[in-house]
Amino acid sequence: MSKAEAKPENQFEPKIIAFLCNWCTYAGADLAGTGRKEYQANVRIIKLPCTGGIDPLFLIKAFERGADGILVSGCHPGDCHYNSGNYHARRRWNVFRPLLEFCGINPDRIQFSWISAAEGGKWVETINGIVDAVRELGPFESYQKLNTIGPETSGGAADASSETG
Amino acid sequence: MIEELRKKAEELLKNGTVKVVFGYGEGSVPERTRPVFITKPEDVNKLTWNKYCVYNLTTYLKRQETRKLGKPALILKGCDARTIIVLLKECQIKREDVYIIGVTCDGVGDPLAEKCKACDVHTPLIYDDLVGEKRENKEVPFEERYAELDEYEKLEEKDKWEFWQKQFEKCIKCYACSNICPLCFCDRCIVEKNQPQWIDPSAHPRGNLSWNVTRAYHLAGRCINCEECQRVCPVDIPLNLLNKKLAKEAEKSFDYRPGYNIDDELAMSTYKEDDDEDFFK
Amino acid sequence: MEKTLNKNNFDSFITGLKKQGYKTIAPKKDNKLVTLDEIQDANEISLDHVITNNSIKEYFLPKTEKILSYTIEKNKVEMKEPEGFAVKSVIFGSRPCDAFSLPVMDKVFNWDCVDKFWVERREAVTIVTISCDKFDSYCFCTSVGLAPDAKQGSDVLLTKISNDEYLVETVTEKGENLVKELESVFSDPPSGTPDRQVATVEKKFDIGKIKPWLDDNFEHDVWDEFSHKCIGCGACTFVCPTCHCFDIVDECSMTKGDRVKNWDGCQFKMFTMHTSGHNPRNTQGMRWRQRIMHKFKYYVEKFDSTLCVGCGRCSRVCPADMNISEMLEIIETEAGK
Amino acid sequence: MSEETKKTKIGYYPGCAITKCSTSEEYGTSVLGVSRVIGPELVEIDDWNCCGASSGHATNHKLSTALSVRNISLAEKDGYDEVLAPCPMCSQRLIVSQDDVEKDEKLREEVEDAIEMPISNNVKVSNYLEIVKNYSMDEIAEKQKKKPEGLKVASYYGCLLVRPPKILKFDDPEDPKTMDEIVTAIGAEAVDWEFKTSCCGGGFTLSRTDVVVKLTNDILEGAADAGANAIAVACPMCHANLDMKQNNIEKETGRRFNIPIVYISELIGLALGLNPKDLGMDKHFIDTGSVINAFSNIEK
Amino acid sequence: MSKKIGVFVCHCGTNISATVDVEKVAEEAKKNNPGVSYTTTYKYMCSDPGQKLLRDKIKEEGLDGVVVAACSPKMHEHTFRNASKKAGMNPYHVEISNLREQCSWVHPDKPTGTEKSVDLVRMMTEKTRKDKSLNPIKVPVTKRALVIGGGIAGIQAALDIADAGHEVIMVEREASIGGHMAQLSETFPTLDCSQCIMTPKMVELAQNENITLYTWSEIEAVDGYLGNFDVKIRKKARSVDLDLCTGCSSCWQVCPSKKIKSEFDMGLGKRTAIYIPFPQAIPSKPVLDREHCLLFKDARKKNIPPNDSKVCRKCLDICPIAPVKAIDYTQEDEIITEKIGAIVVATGYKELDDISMYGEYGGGKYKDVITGLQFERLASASGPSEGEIQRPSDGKVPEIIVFIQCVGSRDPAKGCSYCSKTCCMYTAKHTMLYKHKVHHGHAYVFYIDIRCPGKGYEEFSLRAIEEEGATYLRGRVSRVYKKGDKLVVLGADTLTGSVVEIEADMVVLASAMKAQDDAEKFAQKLSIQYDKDKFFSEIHPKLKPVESSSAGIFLAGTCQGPKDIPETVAQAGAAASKVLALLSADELEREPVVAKVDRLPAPIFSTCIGCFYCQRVCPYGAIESEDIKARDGSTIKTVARVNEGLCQGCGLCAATCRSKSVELAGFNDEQVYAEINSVEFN
Amino acid sequence: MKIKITTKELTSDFAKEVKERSGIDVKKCYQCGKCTAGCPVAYEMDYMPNQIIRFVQIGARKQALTSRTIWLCASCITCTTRCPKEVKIAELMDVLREMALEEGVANPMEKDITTFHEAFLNSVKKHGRISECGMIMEYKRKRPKAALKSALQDLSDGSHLMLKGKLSLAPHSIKGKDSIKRIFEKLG
Repeated sequence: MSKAEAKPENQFEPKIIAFLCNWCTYAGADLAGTGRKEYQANVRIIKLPCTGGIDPLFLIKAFERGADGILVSGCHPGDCHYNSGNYHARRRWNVFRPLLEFCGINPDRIQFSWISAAEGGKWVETINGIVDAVRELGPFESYQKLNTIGPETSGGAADASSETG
Repeated sequence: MIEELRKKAEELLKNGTVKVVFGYGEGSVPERTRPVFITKPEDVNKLTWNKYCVYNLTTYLKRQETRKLGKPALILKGCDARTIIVLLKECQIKREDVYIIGVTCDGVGDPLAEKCKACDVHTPLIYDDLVGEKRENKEVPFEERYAELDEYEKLEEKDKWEFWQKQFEKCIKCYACSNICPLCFCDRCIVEKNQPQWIDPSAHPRGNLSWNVTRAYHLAGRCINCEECQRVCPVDIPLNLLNKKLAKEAEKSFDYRPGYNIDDELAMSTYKEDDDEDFFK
Repeated sequence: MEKTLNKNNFDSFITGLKKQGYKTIAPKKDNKLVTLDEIQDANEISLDHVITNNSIKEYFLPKTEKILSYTIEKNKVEMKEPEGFAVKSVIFGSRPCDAFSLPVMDKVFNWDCVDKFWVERREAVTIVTISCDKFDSYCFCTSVGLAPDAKQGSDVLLTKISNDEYLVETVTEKGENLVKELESVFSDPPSGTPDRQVATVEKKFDIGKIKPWLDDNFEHDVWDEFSHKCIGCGACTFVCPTCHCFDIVDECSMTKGDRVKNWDGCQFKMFTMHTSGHNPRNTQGMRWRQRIMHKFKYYVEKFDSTLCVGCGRCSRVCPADMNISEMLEIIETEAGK
Repeated sequence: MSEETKKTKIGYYPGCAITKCSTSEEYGTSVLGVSRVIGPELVEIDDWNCCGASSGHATNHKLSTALSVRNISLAEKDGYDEVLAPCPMCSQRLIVSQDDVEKDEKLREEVEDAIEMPISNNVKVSNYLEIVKNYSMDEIAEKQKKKPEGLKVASYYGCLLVRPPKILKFDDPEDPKTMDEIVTAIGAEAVDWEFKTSCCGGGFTLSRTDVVVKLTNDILEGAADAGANAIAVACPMCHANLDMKQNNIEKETGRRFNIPIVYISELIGLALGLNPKDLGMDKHFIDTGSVINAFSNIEK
Repeated sequence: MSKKIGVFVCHCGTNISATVDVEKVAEEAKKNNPGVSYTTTYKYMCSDPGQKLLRDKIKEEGLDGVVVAACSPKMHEHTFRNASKKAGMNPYHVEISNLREQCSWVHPDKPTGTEKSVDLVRMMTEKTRKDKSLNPIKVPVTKRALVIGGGIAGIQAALDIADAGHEVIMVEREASIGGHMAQLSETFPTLDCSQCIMTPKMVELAQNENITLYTWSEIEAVDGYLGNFDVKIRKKARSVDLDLCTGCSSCWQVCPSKKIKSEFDMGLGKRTAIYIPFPQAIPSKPVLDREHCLLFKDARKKNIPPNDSKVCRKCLDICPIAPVKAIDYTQEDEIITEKIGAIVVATGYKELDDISMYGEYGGGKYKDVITGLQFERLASASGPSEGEIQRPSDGKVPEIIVFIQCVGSRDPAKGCSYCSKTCCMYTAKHTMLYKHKVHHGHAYVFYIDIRCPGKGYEEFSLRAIEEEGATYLRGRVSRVYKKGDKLVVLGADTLTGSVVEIEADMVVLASAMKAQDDAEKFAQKLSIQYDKDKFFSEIHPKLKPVESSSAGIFLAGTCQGPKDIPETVAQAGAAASKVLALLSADELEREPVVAKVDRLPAPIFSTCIGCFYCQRVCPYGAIESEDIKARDGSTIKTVARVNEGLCQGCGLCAATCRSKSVELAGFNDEQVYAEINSVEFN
Repeated sequence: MKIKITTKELTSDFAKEVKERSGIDVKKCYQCGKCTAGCPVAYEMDYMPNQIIRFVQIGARKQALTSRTIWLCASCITCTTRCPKEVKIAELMDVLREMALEEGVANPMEKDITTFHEAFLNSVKKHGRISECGMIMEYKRKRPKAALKSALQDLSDGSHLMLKGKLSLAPHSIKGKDSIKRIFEKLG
């Protein structure tokens, strides 16, 4: 997939942050490496013991820091190293995802998957999938715009008062 | 009914069952009431009851100032009493430490508050004493209960974003929403944690989005939609839409509505093996 | 200088301002609220209200404002101060109480150190006030020594004299210049004494009795009793035109950051919280007392003026119906005992 | 059978081999004749075309996919949820093509372009055994008029009813049972034998007759060894090979099997008391008289 | 005071440096990351000189934080933490940037790989800046081991531990220990009799004073943690009092239900309803099969207590024990609880027995198509035919046997991709056993590859071909069908490029070694990981081959993957030695990656508000409640507290806590924040 | 036989080409021979099915495409069904046939078969459906020898069919003939 030389020039390269559980998906990503399975280099991994340990705040912060897409991935249901961590995580995303959607954030910017330690191939597919999907969506400009607290002026950027005075 | 309330309050204060009665009193203007805290039997005449009694008085259970007044009796509408069930589940109160004077209610606010439109707790589900005539608690269909959301859910993604950005822009980070909320009872709100500072305290678009989303998320599966946050918002952000959306998702996905049954597991601290995961890849 | 301004000319007035390079801020209806907001043309203006929901202060002291930005490189920090924050503007249609808050606050921002953000904005903004022709039960400007047609703080004061005519009085040189710049939209002043349509706000308490009582009653049951219903949200301080506390925080990622000045308020529990966990104002009663004391005792002692303009916003907005004038009436009664 | 299933209307795709005036028209005739009695209602898809089996996929994958998919899109246009293709070569081609375009977005685009119709792939394509099993078993029991005596039937499925199993998802590819169930249901004996899914040589009828003769010989021998006195089929190609090549076999090996090869639809038809002629049973090479005569009226 | 961080970039030979410009990565780390005071690259960081370099630089440069940019932390995090510890630095200030598995090996384009590597190093540098010193948690040890499974692996492990002087509890779910090895006839490559080497060990175990044996028992629940497990064992109702019974055999001799398929004989032989699985069973005392017993059947039918049934009762009547009989129809399951310090899981494998998935081979359809283990029973002197090779259908001695290898192994289409490892050898053995017993017979073996890399294995399999005359055909079989009383085997010989048709008398499928049916459930019960084939996973394939993912639980034998006997015994010994190492200490050190609820000075005490969501979500019941008391004894507030002994460090509580009053050491709020922050896409 | 491997011959990766065309991954094949063992036509083939896969695996393009085997495959899919490695062998034969035709290297010894396919498709192209009679006629015209070989037999078969009213001389044509033609133009 997407060898660097095959890349069209000026192609938008999405920035993806992946929150992975240590036992399954992180190991799955390692396995992809052991199997020398090439995939796109747009992902930065943050390893946690369990998907159950991912607070939605992490995702918000990742977007604030400029992520165009986020991947949350852990063990398949029933396979959690901590028995039920992924089940709790899944509940969280069951409400958090619609909330973001309701606020106008494209749900495709956050993807959830189960990738086991044995699924190096699925890891590669998932990464290429999310990178391609987010590339299609384009940069998350609407969110990134929030990051500038006004130009060189003051106050909330979107606040009329900021340009007053 | 007012007389009945006053009599009940007087009796409870006199016989020492409670030290204070949280109730409603006359407000600055006729269209308002205000919370009153009656500690002396002779003050019970300050109590009133009318359609402007919108407050959810359970919020005073979390405030140390009003807690200090001693064991309270609370005058609670059906919706407010749902809060008690959640607070009990979340170990914030003990049942024996509060006395509930339930009032039956046909709706408050003028015009009628949104929360009353699909009310199915005209008679409180939990109380020690009930004042007013018992009403039938007829369940309102799911769609009807969340009908308010329809027009927003229908919006295009871009319009949703614009709508909410316009709303959040207004936010001045006064935190009235969380201060009034009976279920925002953390000693230290996450926004007050500054090492690290997950949520920017500034009232700029970034901080406002993070705050409002997080506030709503923290109420997922807990909020009983008393709409107090929305009522008190000085810049008129329709906060309850977010809460309602989450309530809808929790009900849809987990078949759970907080504050109805003390035996139900709290939605966000449990799971089912067959919880929806269609969105997983 | 006196002129008249016909309602029909609001349009050309606003267009004129635009042409002259002013940004215009005026009351604007947005759903349930009327707020001072930037407008593009005159039909956006809404004058059918007692007072705007937000106060004039946010155009001089914004709710959040970057006062410094910096980039961090290895062992090196580069800082940059913001520029261009003061934009030539006109605030049109603010109320006299709001306008008066500006000279009151000038004192605090020019005291031991000069706050350039405040001062530069003050210079850049011209205030065109409209006298109040109506009021509500929360208004108490007359009790703190103001009037519905008070001129202090305004550059130009408009007073309704008929259904569609306003008497235009310039108060300052800046105001006079503004009127001159847009001379064509104004008409000559009316001959004779115009019928000034100004509301009559009755006095609620005697301000003279307040400070002496406060001097003696730092400890008093009334503080706690009155504030039991307070939920500590601080909305009162944020809508108050004279509350001016702020907090400074740094917001940064790994390589860059902003130093930001945000509104803060004495009603928050965290306001006085020490790192140790100790909190000298540990109860809402103490915080409420602080608010009253600051406005009617400490500020008076320091700057010789009450830090309250009687606009009543804090009472209108209070989720628990805490009413400041009611508090002051209680004090008056207590003082009379 | 419930009212609901009675109303079920299913698109009918005969395919070239069993449509009127073709080599295997008796299969089509009997399928339609039987369905008129026991349902479901079959309505021929308007303007259907050849699915391309077998030369199409053997030499040009895209072309054969387009030819197949065109029929599915036509069925969809006509509003059918399900299509019956009694010929297994057709049903297999249709299903595999559906699967191909579903899995290959690029192919789908090319095919959509070629057939000038969109593909939504919501139509379920079924073979004849599936249709009988899913819709008509109760009806057969209800409306059966005749029962065979001493009829030992070897159910021969051939290749394409069950292969490739991962895509067709029909019955056990090594030991399918559906036809045996139907055979048993009408009261004949289903013999257990080993060649249920062995290949008869299929499309080599004309081009490599020698291959077909060898393979059909094995199958017929298997059936004979198992004691079958008839072979039931549900495929025109299997029928043609097994029916027509018995002469060739005799010429080459000297052994005459003389085993009647009957369509399963014909057997059902006989059980329902339909006229053997209306079922096309006079059009076989090997005389079907012994089968027809095995059936006698059920005394009620 | 900011940390002094050293960044060590490993070339990993050329594994990393081939596609990552390691020099540039080091340079960028130094240039851009505040706090980085030293950077270097090194060929092999994990090597001894590499570790020495790390230790030296920590001391020389006064580093108090280290980032090693190398392979996956799963490989050498421990190595580098240990090295840092030796240099006097708290090991939890070491973080690993995964440049190999997650960068150089997957991104062949050098600029891309380098760019990503720079980011990865920065992320870990930032995390390191927020690392806190952590100290191992000490927990006491119960000096008693549990061995689950009484096959050769369990027996070996139990004996090794017991011989070292520690108590062992063995739980076996069958009526006798012995496992699969007891079923085998002879063993490769020496062809010595399995029973001859197995039964003495079984007896030794039974007589060992340190070992308590629970047969006909299963693990009900495992709670607790390393060094302190609480194990609940279900002793299934045996209907025979083991203390009273002498194993006199009267009961099973009189039992009228004689036609029950013997599990031990793989269904080829028969047994009674009250039975011992095989003559050398340990304990040599029967169990009553309530499923098939006439009395129990009657009781079930009439819905009455078994003891009230008047049917049969022959076993009870004949039991010579007096005054209380050893047979007891009223026995019920009993749950016993044991305190355990360490666990060896030796639950073994299951032979692929659902051969009906091989319809093309007539699996499950033809009696004379049998599995490898069935052949073992046929060939065994103690088997149903007393060692005569007779085919099951008619008892005829087969003159042509076809052996098909890789049945259920190496067959992804049927859901099993791995090699079962033992079949090549046991098939070679089968041909020999066959030839020894049927001299005129012919054995044909269809194989894909012959895999015999053990000591003496190659010679053994060649012996089968060269000396014993088995014919090996290189190819698979596609079809087996019946023709008369013969089985026609349709196979291929790819070496000649032809189809081969064999008319055989019997077909033996070299069926795969599969995980136990309930492996998944069992693993969940123990909180250990398992792989896609449901074999239990070792924590590191090379360096920690017997450790499971749960501390204190070790793996032995085929529950972890296909193995032959020598390998099983070796692994059992290894597991035993791990247990012994654990039990030799009075206290254990545990990784301090545990959660903690914050505690602050008065008047706040803790920001925890006591909603106990953390308690509800904790999978380990590790959250307790604590009353914070005033001097007068009154409760100021009730807050959560983590029991460090129970906490496994999943972080569920931390993510659930709305006020973020709980944090997970090693992944605390600031560390995660720093990592997210450092991604710095802006 | 000798398979020559030189840099010239290896310029294209045959297995990869096949995979790109069809998605069939022959590299998965571990040469167990189960396909061969079950193939009903293997006895007639010049190379066993597993050997054809082997040709593709090692890049022996010519041997694979010019083999008779690919034409003798009856598409019964037994091999695909039983393949332990899920290699779609029958479908591979389709692809190889397609490639052989494209490159004009189809084995002349199996011209009977290729001509049959040609006649078949021509009939579909013309009418949208098979005109069995027309197809047979075309086939016989083009392969007179084959026809001769079994002339008598065929004649008797054919006449018998016609006698029973099953073979129609008039072609079945469909309304959408043109759309079928366009399909052939685009993909044929």
